Formats: sequence, C-alpha cells, structure tokens
Amino acid sequence: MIPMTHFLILGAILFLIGAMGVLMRRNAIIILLSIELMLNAVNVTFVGFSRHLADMTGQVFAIFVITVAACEAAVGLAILIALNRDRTMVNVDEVNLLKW
Amino acid sequence: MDMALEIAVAAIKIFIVLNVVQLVVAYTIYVERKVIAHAQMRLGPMRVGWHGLLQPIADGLKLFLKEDIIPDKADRIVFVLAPVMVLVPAFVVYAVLPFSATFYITQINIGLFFILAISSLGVFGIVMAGWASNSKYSLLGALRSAAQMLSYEIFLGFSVIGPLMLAGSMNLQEIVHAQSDVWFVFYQPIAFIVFFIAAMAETNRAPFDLPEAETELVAGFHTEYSGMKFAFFFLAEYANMFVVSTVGIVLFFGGWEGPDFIPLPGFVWYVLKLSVFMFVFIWLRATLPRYRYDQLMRVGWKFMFPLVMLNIFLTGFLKYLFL
Amino acid sequence: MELYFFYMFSGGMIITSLLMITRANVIHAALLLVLTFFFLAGIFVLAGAEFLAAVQILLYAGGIMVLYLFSIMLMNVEVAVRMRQWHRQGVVVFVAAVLLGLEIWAVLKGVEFPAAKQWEWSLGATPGNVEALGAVLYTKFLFPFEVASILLLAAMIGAIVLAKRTIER
Amino acid sequence: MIELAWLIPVFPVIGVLINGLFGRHVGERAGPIASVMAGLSLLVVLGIALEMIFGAGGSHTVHLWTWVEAGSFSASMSFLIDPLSTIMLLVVAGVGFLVHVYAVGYMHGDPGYPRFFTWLNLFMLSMFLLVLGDNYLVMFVGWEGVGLCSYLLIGFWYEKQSASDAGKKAFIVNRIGDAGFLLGMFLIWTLTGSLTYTEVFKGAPEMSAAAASAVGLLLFVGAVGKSAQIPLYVWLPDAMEGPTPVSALIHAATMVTAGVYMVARTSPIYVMGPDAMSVIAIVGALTGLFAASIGLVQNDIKRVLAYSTVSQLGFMFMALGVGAFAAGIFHLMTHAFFKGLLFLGSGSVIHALHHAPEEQQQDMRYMGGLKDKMPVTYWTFLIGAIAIAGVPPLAGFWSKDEILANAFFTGHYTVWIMGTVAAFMTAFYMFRLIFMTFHGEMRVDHHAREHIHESPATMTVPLIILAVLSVIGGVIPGFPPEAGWIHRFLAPSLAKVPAGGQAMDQGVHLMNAAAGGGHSGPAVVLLIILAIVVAVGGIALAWYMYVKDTEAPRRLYRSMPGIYYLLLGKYYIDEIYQTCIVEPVYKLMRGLWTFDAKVVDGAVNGSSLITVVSSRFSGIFDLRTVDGAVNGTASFIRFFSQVFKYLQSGMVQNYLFVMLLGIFVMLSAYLFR
Repeated sequence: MIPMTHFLILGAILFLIGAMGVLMRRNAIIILLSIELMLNAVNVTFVGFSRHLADMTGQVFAIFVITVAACEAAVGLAILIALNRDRTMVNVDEVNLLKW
Repeated sequence: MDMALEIAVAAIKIFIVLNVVQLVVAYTIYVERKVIAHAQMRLGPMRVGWHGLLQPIADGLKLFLKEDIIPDKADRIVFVLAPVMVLVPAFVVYAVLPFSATFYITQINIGLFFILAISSLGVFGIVMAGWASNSKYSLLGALRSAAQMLSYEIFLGFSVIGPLMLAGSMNLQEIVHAQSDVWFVFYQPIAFIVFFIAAMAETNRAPFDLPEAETELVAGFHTEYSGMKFAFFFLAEYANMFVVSTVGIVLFFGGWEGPDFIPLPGFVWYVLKLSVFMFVFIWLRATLPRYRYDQLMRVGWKFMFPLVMLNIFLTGFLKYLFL
Repeated sequence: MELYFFYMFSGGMIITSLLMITRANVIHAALLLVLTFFFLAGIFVLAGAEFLAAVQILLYAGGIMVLYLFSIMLMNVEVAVRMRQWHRQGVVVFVAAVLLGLEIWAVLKGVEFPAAKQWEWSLGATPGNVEALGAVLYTKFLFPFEVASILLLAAMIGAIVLAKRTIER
Repeated sequence: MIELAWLIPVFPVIGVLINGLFGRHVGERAGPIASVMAGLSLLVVLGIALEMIFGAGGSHTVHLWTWVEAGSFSASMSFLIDPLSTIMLLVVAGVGFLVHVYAVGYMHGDPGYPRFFTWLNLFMLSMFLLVLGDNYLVMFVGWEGVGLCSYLLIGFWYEKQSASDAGKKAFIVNRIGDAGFLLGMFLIWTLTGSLTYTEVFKGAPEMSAAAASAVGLLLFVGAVGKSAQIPLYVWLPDAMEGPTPVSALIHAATMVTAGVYMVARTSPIYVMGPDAMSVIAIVGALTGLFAASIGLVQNDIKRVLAYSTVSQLGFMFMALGVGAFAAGIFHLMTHAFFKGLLFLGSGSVIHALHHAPEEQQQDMRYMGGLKDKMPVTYWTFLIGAIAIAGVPPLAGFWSKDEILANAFFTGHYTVWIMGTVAAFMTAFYMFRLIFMTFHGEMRVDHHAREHIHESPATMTVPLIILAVLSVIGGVIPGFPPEAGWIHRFLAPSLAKVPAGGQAMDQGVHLMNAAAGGGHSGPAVVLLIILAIVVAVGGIALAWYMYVKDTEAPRRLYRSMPGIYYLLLGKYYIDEIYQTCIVEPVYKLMRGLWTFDAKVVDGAVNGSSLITVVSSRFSGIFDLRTVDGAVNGTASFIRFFSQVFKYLQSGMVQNYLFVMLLGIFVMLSAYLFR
C-alpha cells in the first residue's frame, strides 16, 4: 500500500515544478505545457484521495480536470496562433496589454 | 518462485508473439506484392526462391545492410526516436490481443480501451518523424497524418461503442463470448462499416494513404528515412494492420470462435478470419484510387460522424426497448 | 513491490518535468511532457484507476499533446530557441517555489491520515472500476457532466473563432 | 397548481433560446414571441396566486434538483411559494407582461429588436429566480442575473457613449453592493450553517443582536446597491439612458425593488438586530427626502421619474426600517403599478416626439400642451400622478399613508417628518411634470409638431390596464388601513418583533403593532387628514407655480439661485464621487506607474542643475562627491520605484507570481500560527 502522503507530496512537487515553468519561462507554449503539468499534479492528488477513501468522486473530478485541460489547450493554442500570426511572437513578457 | 515462473512464461509468450508477428509481417508484404501483381496481370517477385518465396528475407537483409542516413539539419534525437515511437505502441498492443481462448499474453478488464489508447500514440512517431526530418514534404505529410489520424480515431472510438454496449464489457475475451450465438456484425452493420473505413484511415492504407502519397509528397513523413529506420515504419504499419483486423474480428466476427459443426481449434479460426481481413485490405489497395485531402475530412466529419452517432443512439434505444 | 513502482514512476515524472521546463526547444519540451504523462498513467494504475490511466494516454497523450505538436509546427520554433529563455523574475520565483515546497512538506509531515479504505471489489477483477466510475458519473454527476460538454462546445467555438483568419459575415 | 411553479422560469428560457439563437431569422416576430412567453408565465403565476389566495395559503417548497453538495454545505435548486413570493410574482409577471406588450410597439423598427427581447426575457428569468428561490444562493443567482440584464439593457444603444457609460456605471456600483450581499451570505452560513430560508430563520432567534445586525447591515449594503439608496443611488438616474420600457420594468417596478424584497424576506433576522433596522429607516428616509428634492428642479422627464423612483424606494425602506414589513411590500406593489404607468406614459410622450431634435425629446421645457394631442396618455398619466401624490382613493395613498403612520406610531418622529416633507415634494414635482408636459402652450419644435400623435394600441392598452390598477390596486387590498387584506395575507411570511426580546430597547410594542397592523383613535384620523392635505397642497402649489403664475418659478430662482443650482446639479454627488474616490484611485495608479519617470528623472535633473550652478559659482566643489551623492539618491529611489512598478506591470506572470507569494504567506501563517 502506498501511503497517502506520497501522493500528496508528489502532487505538490509536480505542481511547484509546473508553477516554476509558468513563472520562470518566457515562451508561451512552454507556459501552456507547464499549466498542463499543474493540472495533472492536481489529478495525482485527486486520484490519491480517491484510492485512499475508496470513493469514485476523485476520479470523476480528474475526468473533469482533463476536460477543462482540453478546453484550455484548444483556446490557449488558438490564442497563440492568432498572436503568432499578428506579431510573430511567442514570448509572454512582450504581451503586456493588461497594463491599462 | 511462482512469480518467477509467471514472468518466465510471459517472457516466452512475448518472445513467440513478437517473432511470429515479424515473420508474418514479412510474408504479408510478400503476399501483398503477389496479390497486387496478379490484380494487375503481372507476376510479382519470382527470382529469389520458388516463386520468390525467399524475397522477404532478402529484403530484410538488404534493409539491414543499407547505409543509415541522418540528414544534416535534422534534430538527431527526435529523428532517431521517431521510428521507435511508431513501432513500440504497435507491438505493445499485442499484449492484450486474444489469439485464441487460451493463447494470449494477458487480459485486462479495459482491454479494448487499452488498445485504443496505445494505438493513438502511433501518431506521435509520425509527427516526430515529419518534424525532425526538417523537410517540407515530411512536415506536410506529418501534418496531414496528424489531422487524419486524430479525426478518424474519433470515429474508430465511437464505432466501437455499439458492440461494447451489446457486450457490456471491455474485456476482449468477454466480448468474444458474448458473440457465441450471433456475430455482432449482424447487429451492428453500420458500426462495422464505419469501423472498417476508420481502420483503413488509421493504418494509413489505400485509399486513405495520404500521409505517404508518393505522387504528391514524394513519400510523406518518411521521405528522409532509410535502412532499418525505414523498415521500422514499414513493420509498424503492417503490425497495426494486424491489430485493427484482430479488433475487428473480436468485435464483429466472434473472435477465435467458429461454428460448432466444424471442429477446428480456435487459433485456426482466428488465422482464417485474419487472412480474409488482410486480403480485403490488399484487394482494396489494388483497386481503389486515393482520396483527396478535403474529401477525406468531409467524409469523416460530415458523413461518418453523424452516422456513428446515430448508431450509438439506435443501439441504446433498441437495447432499452428489447433487452 | 507497489512502492518500488511508485518511486520509479514518480522519479521519472519529476525528472522529465524538470527537463520539460528547462528545454529551449518547444518540441522537446512537449515530447518530455508526453513522457511525464506516461509515468502519470503508471501511477494511476497503481492507484487503481485503470480507466483514468487509459483516458490519460488516449486523451492527454494521444489527443491534447498531438494538438500541441500540431500547433507548434505551425509556428516558427527556431526563432524562439535563439531568444532569451528565462523571465527576469526567474531567480526570485525559484527561491520562493523551493521555500513553498519545503513548507508544504512541513505541513504534510504533521498530518496523520486515517487508514485507507478498501474498494468493494478487488483490483483488476472484472466488474472493475469502469463500471463503478460510469455509475457515479452518469447518476450523481450527470449535471456537471452535461455542463462539461457545454464547456467543450464553447471552447471549440472559441478556438475556431480565434484561430480563423477572417470571419465571413 | 403550486407544484407547477417550475414552469414559471421555463417560459422565459424558451423565449431567450428562440430569440437569442435565431434572432436574425425571427426579426420583428421576436416581440410577440417574448410577450407570449411572458404571458404564459403570467398565467401560471395567476393560477398559483389564485390557489394561494383562496385555497392553500401557507408556504410550499418545490424541489427541483440538488445543486451543490460539498461537505456540510448543500444548496438545492428549489422554489419557495409563500404569500410574500406570491405578491412579488404577481408584480413581476404582471408588470413584466404589460411592459413586453408595450415594448412591441415602442421598439418597433429598432435594429436590435430581437436582442432587446432576448434580454427582456432573460431579465424575467433572473427576476423569477430571485423571487422564487428558497435559499440565498438561488436568490443571489437571480440577483446577479438581473444586474447583468440591467447592464445589458441600459447599454442597449451601446453605440451611444453615454448609454454604454451608464451601463458600466450601473454594473460597477451594483457590484459594490453585491460584495456586501455576498459577505452577508457568508456570515449567514457561518452563523446558521445553511442558506435555506426555513433553516436560517429557524436559527435566527438564537442570534445575538450584534450578529443579526451585522448580517442585516451587510445584506442591506447589497440592497442599497440594487435598490439605489444613499450612497449608491447614483447609477439609477443615469440608467435612464436605456429604452423606456426597460426603465419602467427594471428601474421602477421590479429589479430595484429586489432589495426591498430581500430585506422583507430576511425579516426574521432583521427583527433580531434593531440597529440594522434603525440604519435602514434613516437611510430610507434620507434617500426619500434627498431624491425628492432633486426631483423638484430636473427638466428631463425621465430623470424626474428616476429620482421619484429613488425617493419612493426610500419610502419602502423607511417602512422596513420601522418594522412595518407588510406596508413596505404593499408600497412596493402599488409603486410598481403607478411608476410603471408613469414611465410607460413618459415613453409614450417621447415616442410621440421622436421627430424633435435629439436633446429636446425628453426635455420638459420643450414640451407643453400635449393634452389634446395625446388624450389617452394624458389621462392615464394624470391617474398615475394622483396615485403617486397620495390622494385617496388611489393606490399611492393607502400604502404611503400606512408607512408614515407606522413611522409615527413607532416613535420615529424624525423619519416621519422627513417622509411627510418628501411626500409633499412628491406631489409637487409630479404635478410640475404634468403641467409642464401636458398643459400650457406648446413649446415643441415646429418641425416635430405635426408628427405628434397618440401611440398605437399595443402601447396604450398597457397604459390603461396599469391606470386601472393604480386606481383600485390600493383600496382593494389595503382597506381598511393597516388591517387590510394584504396584511393578513402577508403575515405568515413576515417576522414580528419578539415581544420583550432582550435585543430591543424601546418601542417594542409599537413595532409589534406596526407589524401586526391596526391602529385606531383620533391620531389615525388626524394623520390621514394631514396626508391628504400634504398631497393636495403639493398639487396646488405646482398648479400655482406652473399654470396660474408662470413667472413664479423664475422669481423663486432669482431669490435663491444657490439652492436651485445645488438641486439641479443633484447635490453634485457624482462630482464628489469623481473627485473623492475615482480620481484618487486613478492618481494612485498613475502615480505608481509614473513614479519612476517623474521622481527619479526629476531628482536627477534637479540635483544636477544645482550641481552645475553651484560648481560654476564656487568651482571648488568636488564634482565626484556631488555626483556620487546624487546618483546614490537616484539609484536608491530607482530601486524602490522599480519595486513599486511591478505592482502594475501588465504582465500576467508578475501577477501570478504575486498569487504564488500569497499561497506562500498563507501557508507560513498556518505553519507559524
């Protein structure tokens, strides 16, 4: 039996690695990939709890997370393609229109 | 001790399956050349051995000895990994295929889903190969292939749902048992048609062999590949043909089970059905012209997708009514 | 035995994901992430979520990641490789993240979980977890399930509108 | 019939789907479709109301589905039918349906026709949810929904800058109130562990006075935003940029009364918190007086009505604040009738003048003498004005008199005086409006004069129906005063102040009497006579100033221009907000952003200038020392400005990093607590 803490620590580590990817990199695609990693880190925790509590809810939510990830990937990539077409740009810190 | 024994048995099984598959693939290529040749009123390979029977071995040796070229501008790691990425999923799937009631490597309760999942990875190898070659034709072939395989994977997945609903299990053995009276092809004709078309598209066979259309893209994603790496792609394609044929047999034609009044072992039945499937594959390649890309997508999304949805709906409705 | 596999998979995940966030070449990063997902699928199997493991491979690896690769190929990757890769706040973030990790570890260290419950079926046997998952998903979570489908539809429309060159009126 | 309550919101949904998805194909058929949907809802409501009034009574819960279930928290999508929600449903569905019909004529030819009706139906849906929900969460969904629809409909003519600005203003001001509502909701959950009315109210008597007051005040912040009370009323007058049917439906009859409904609904908690009640009474009275005084001098016909609405809402809160919940709801109902009527009437006038220049269409100084050209509009408008002025036996008299009487008998004499003065002002400005618009000589632009005509039947029929309701809507449910049918009907839904409750300091029995209804004695008669005198006096003064002696207003203005401009400028509240709140925030943000450029550059330049001058003078200063000091200062400042600059860098990653730091800080707080 794998202790519950193992799942939680693995989830935390992956989440932090993903967060580092999001915060430290400039390349928009890598940031999106890191977000996927963060979502999956959450899934690890969900599935860990699902097994620990012998309750399917965790797995159901993992499925919903995957759904959301799919949506995020589709829309995120579409935005990137649009940006790339307009300005040939992949670096996030050049996009600072939120300033106003 | 038991565990070691189990592992040993599994290893032997894996060894047998892998080698047999490779040998059979080699001879399938020979058969394909022969059938197409006869369809075109030619003779085909005749030189090596009796009626060219040793031709596959000669071909294998040739590919093995050829120079292995890696283009200068290619991404070396990805370029080398791509053929592996194609071949490995193709063989991993064999782990759950039931060749007869007793001969299989393992069986798991999500067998069919496992096959779908693993075989969906094949597209990675193709995309990687196309991109790593750093060549226009390769990239175009890879993009086409990715779009085609992603789309048709959906129809393949959905067409499988009808039989699954009837069998009520994803375990391949149980699906076969569920058909001991009537083959599902009679209950699920629409699903079978969609499945068959999607299977051809998934394995990049004619008339859906757009990713490697020689006349348009030189050879598509494997333009830059030679020697053993090229052989890997080839091997994978035929291995995948066996996989989809087996899945088709399991889902629609009662697997290894045959009629009771002909007492043949299950494995023989399986081989017979497989041969028929393979022959149809080759036959279609010899007779049908290639689709255009936009036609391919249109047929998929505007015709097959509604059809397969209708099939699921009907199956559910009828099952609710009569079962 | 189970634990060894868990350590193997999680070690693999951590290594590949660390490699992933440090690559300059986006394609390599994406492929490494696929590898991460394989290990993750392994962990799911260990946790008794075979169906989720298959979904992980089928949807994530086979669907979403191919979508990524597909899109990346439409962009100009070589240019990005030659640019500065790291954000200016990188070092601060790294320190903060490591500290945060230590804090999480400190928190988790003190937690005592009650003993794990057992599934009502044995793992790998045939009624299996697919049926249980389906039963929960289509009864208790039917409404969220439908909402998720609408979310997918909205994302699909949004993606098409965003990525289309011109919208015909 | 009651179990069919789920049908009520279903019809608007169908309308939204049809008009929203197929608007382009539906075209002008959108209006009838939406009206039919509203009408079907009204039918269901009428059925339920008949059953409630003549049959079942009591309160009924219609459970639809469990919405959220997480741990100990659960919220369900279920509807509550009780006397209070029945009255609200009647108002919403009735006025809503009439406005739909009216809008079919009013919006004719507008390019956004289907869009308008989509949003109108969406509004009906949200309002039904707000009223029907049996817990605060569903109410909040409706609450936000009506806010959204209000925003969409105010900014309906979004190509007009002022309209889209007004929409945004309404939305933002409402959001401030919503924050209060949300916090109140959280507090309720913390205190009682539930959001369902029945369970919350079961726990209400155990609340301490302070807790109940806190909940009450937080919820009241929400009501202040939505019902346009001081200090958050500023959005409502601007909301008149929307089409007139919208003003009638949303900004007079239904949405703005949501706050009143919410407070009345929460009455079991309010009676536990007398402080909150006092605040409500005072805010209501202040608003009533304040808005009425602004209304005295406005020239835009719709703005007068807007301030009148704010003022009347003040009356309603006055009633709630003194514990006369039933009177407040009663006034809500009568107000919906006559204010809806007045708005629709003004819409009819504007409709008739739509050939006049843009800025004159709503300006009463360019109207006058419309009486003969638009008889139906005139007579119905007159009925509405008499009703709001409070002349018996029309609707306004019954409800307004009850409010004032309750204020008096509960000992809130200040509130009562303010209310009476406001009532006087109400009578005055309403008849000022009538006389300026319909009487006297015609001051309409010559070009537009021949286009003036009575409105089509779809517009006049709702006017007539509402006029009839304004006449009988007060006397039938409200007679005899304070013991009328409506009091008996509403009594089960509303809480009474607990007798001798330790929370109350004084006037318990009086408030109890107010909630129960039924005063008697000579004081009541005196109050009634006073109310009539006030109303008639206001009308007479308006007649004197605007018909008899038209020079009088000008003389008055000359004698005290300061007050006039103060009123015309609406006490300059908008300007005060702009300078006191909006500008400083802008300045702070701009300051942070420009800190770097301005301060650092200024410091460097100034210092170097001094350096140059001083070195030229003395020639013995060591340039390096000075430069070093200057640069040191500069880099010191630069360092801090760099730090501050990142607060507003516009880069997502910086913001996300701050979020990560937030998690870090919270975890640290948890660890080292």
